[in-house]
Amino acid sequence: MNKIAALIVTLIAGGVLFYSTAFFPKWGDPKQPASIHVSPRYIEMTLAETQVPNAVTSVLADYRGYDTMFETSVIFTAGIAVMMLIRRSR
Amino acid sequence: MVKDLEDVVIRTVSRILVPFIQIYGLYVFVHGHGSPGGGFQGGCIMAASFILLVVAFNLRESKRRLKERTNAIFCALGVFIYAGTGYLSFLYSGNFLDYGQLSNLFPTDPIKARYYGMAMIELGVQITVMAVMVSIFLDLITAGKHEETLEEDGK
Amino acid sequence: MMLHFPVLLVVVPLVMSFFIFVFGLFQRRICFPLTLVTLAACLLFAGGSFWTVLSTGQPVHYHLGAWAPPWGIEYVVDHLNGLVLVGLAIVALLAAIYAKTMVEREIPVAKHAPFYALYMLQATGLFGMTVTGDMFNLYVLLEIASFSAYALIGMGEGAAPFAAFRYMIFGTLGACAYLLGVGYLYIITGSLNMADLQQILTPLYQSQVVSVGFAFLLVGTGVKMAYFPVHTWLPDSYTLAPSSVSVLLAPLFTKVGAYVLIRILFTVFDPSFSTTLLPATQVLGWIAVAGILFSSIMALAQTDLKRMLCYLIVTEIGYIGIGVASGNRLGLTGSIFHILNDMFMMAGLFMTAGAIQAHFRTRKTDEFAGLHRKMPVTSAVLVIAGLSVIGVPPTCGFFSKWYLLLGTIQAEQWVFMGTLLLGSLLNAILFFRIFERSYFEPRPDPPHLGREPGTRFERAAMSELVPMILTAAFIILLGLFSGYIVQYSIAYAVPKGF
Amino acid sequence: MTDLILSNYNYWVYVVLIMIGFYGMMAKNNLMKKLIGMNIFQWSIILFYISIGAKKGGTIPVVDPSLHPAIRALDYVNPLPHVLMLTAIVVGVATTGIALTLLILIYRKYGTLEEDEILEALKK
Repeated sequence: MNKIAALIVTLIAGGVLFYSTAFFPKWGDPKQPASIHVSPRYIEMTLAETQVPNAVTSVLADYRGYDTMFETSVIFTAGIAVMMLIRRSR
Repeated sequence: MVKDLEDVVIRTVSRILVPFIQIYGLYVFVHGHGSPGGGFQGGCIMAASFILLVVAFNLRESKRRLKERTNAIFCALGVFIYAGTGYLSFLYSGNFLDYGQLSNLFPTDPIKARYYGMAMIELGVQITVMAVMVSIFLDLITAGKHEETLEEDGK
Repeated sequence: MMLHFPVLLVVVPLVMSFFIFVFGLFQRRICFPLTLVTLAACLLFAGGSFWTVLSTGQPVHYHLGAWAPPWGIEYVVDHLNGLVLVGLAIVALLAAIYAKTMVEREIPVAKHAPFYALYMLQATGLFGMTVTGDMFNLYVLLEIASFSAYALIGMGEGAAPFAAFRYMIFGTLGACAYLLGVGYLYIITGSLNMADLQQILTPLYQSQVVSVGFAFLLVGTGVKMAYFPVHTWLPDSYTLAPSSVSVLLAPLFTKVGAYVLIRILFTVFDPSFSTTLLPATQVLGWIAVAGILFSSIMALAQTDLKRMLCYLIVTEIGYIGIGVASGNRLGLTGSIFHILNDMFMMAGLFMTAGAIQAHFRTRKTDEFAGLHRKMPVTSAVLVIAGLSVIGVPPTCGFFSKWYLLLGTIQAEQWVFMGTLLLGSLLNAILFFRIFERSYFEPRPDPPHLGREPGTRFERAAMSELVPMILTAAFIILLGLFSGYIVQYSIAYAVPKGF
Repeated sequence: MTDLILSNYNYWVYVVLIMIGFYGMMAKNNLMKKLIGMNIFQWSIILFYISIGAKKGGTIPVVDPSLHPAIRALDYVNPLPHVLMLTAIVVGVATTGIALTLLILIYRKYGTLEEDEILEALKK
């Protein structure tokens, strides 16, 4: 019963997702919106603005460094969560 | 829980490998600016070296190299380095995480300061990732009972 | 310094969380004062940012790392989230004061330091979700808030780990749906900034990719705010959580989710898209109708006070949904005001539930006889918060429901109006049953089971009573000053399309 | 039509993975299998994002300093999805860690990870 309901939901969600892929920009298209709006600056200006040749590092640590701080906090949260939940209190 | 393997080949090879793994972790971190790599990847590799110690030897060996309390402090230290770097730019009334302001603190120009600022925060990421990975792994394999497992190993 | 208040609001609790963690390893007593000081500072930062917005009438923008918005991350405080932020900060502070004795009672001493650290991270996540102007940043902060919530709930009694695991499955599903929605918007626009997205999306509203992404965003936030058909994680996890945790989580997390929903419906997308082009608000409204009826009846069927309150949260979220669905200025005013009011009402109710459990040694509503004589202040707060949930003037619940009602009348949605009234009626039955038990039922003699005979009744500590009284005071004050709040803040918070 | 399939088959793979993960998450009775389903679900979204970043003829986004003024964005893949997914990977790791901890706690208490058996034990 539960499995049939799950299967139906899965198929509906999958159908919607398949349907929407038809309207995506072509895969690997250099002119797709995701590649021309924000990201060119990261590639073209990374040396001039940060002196770091690796664009992934400069975006990770500088342009969107604030996200990365919370990424570190996420893993810190997980660390103390595991510590608190599982350690026997003495 | 964690069985002693008592195998000479495994023990010797891992003992030799551990420093190399750690140096490789540092290499990945340091070269994050110019090639694929960075704090997270480096931290994972560093953590792998301690995990190898637990697998090849026992819990005691790993704890001897990295104390539990030290590890807990390392968990927090990394986030502190990251956020602390962000706070530094407040000193010169810059926005949070504006590494360009670090040029007031160190003798560099604002653009090079961004380069060093990134190195600092990547170090923070590396420390936290390494410490937390080790901590989660040890907590999971011993199911939280570090002391009892240590005593079992001692027998 | 005033300039930096929006970011300090998030990074100060973050930094303090690991100070608490490290210092707590050596000296446990320092954890609680640090928590309190930090949350008091957060109240200052939230109030300061909101004051700037109110006095200048302009939103405050803060560029992190000094990068301009579409490239960097931006924090925005405007009339809408400024109000939510102040509410969050006040309730979080009151919940922290309340937590002091509760934590000593419920959490083993060795775990106090990680507990308070997670408490701070929870606050970080909630503040951050409210203040951010970037879609992906919101996802990361959502995950911080969720992780600390899973862990804090897992500390509870009985089957709490199981409830936390189920919450985690649902929560991850919601977060992933949200992430997928952000991805759909990103593939078609190439941007992650909310204000930027609104600009780029306007000519793209006919695209199917946008519609699917929108649907996924709604599903994601729906799970996180416990909207009706996906609320199933909520009752178990919030009932079994420790009282100190449910006081923080129950009032705040779902309300922040509701705020995010309004943000997505009316800021990221244009109001015309959400209300007419794709009748999303209508669908939300009809689901809310089903949700209100279902959860009100489920609440009536519960004998456990805390579980009953959990179903009430689902009902209240339904009211917010109805305000959104009426799709006009009055309804949305009601929704936004209800977000604020509901924080205080739920905080008050969960505080009393925790105190009753701790001192009266029962959560079963049919064992409440003689409650008002043993715990006069607690039961008074229960009455005030209960009346507010029902919607009796002069409590704040009346005013937000009044706006919601006017909104449905203006939209000529009679079913929504009927549901609002019926829901209030069901809530009234619910609460008057409890009031009757605790005030008018004669006290059984000898004292009922569940309390060991001969043990002395332990009075509620000041640290529990003070936040309760303050919450009750806020419930009434918000009602008395509702005119000012609507006139000076919410009137500007309602998006321009209305 | 064939053009459509050939151009976007990459996204189809992620849809299939999402369906597998979602079904496992919802329908499986064993909590560990639910967790595995959850991981597949998260990882498929990561694949989706990485596919967004791809550019035909692009190389890894590490620019050559000697080319400095003449760097063209067309020659390098989009770095932003990679960055976002690095965060998502960390989130996935953290989720798995906490979930495994909760599973250990559940197993310690009930001696089983089958959901129906736990619900049965709870009813008593």
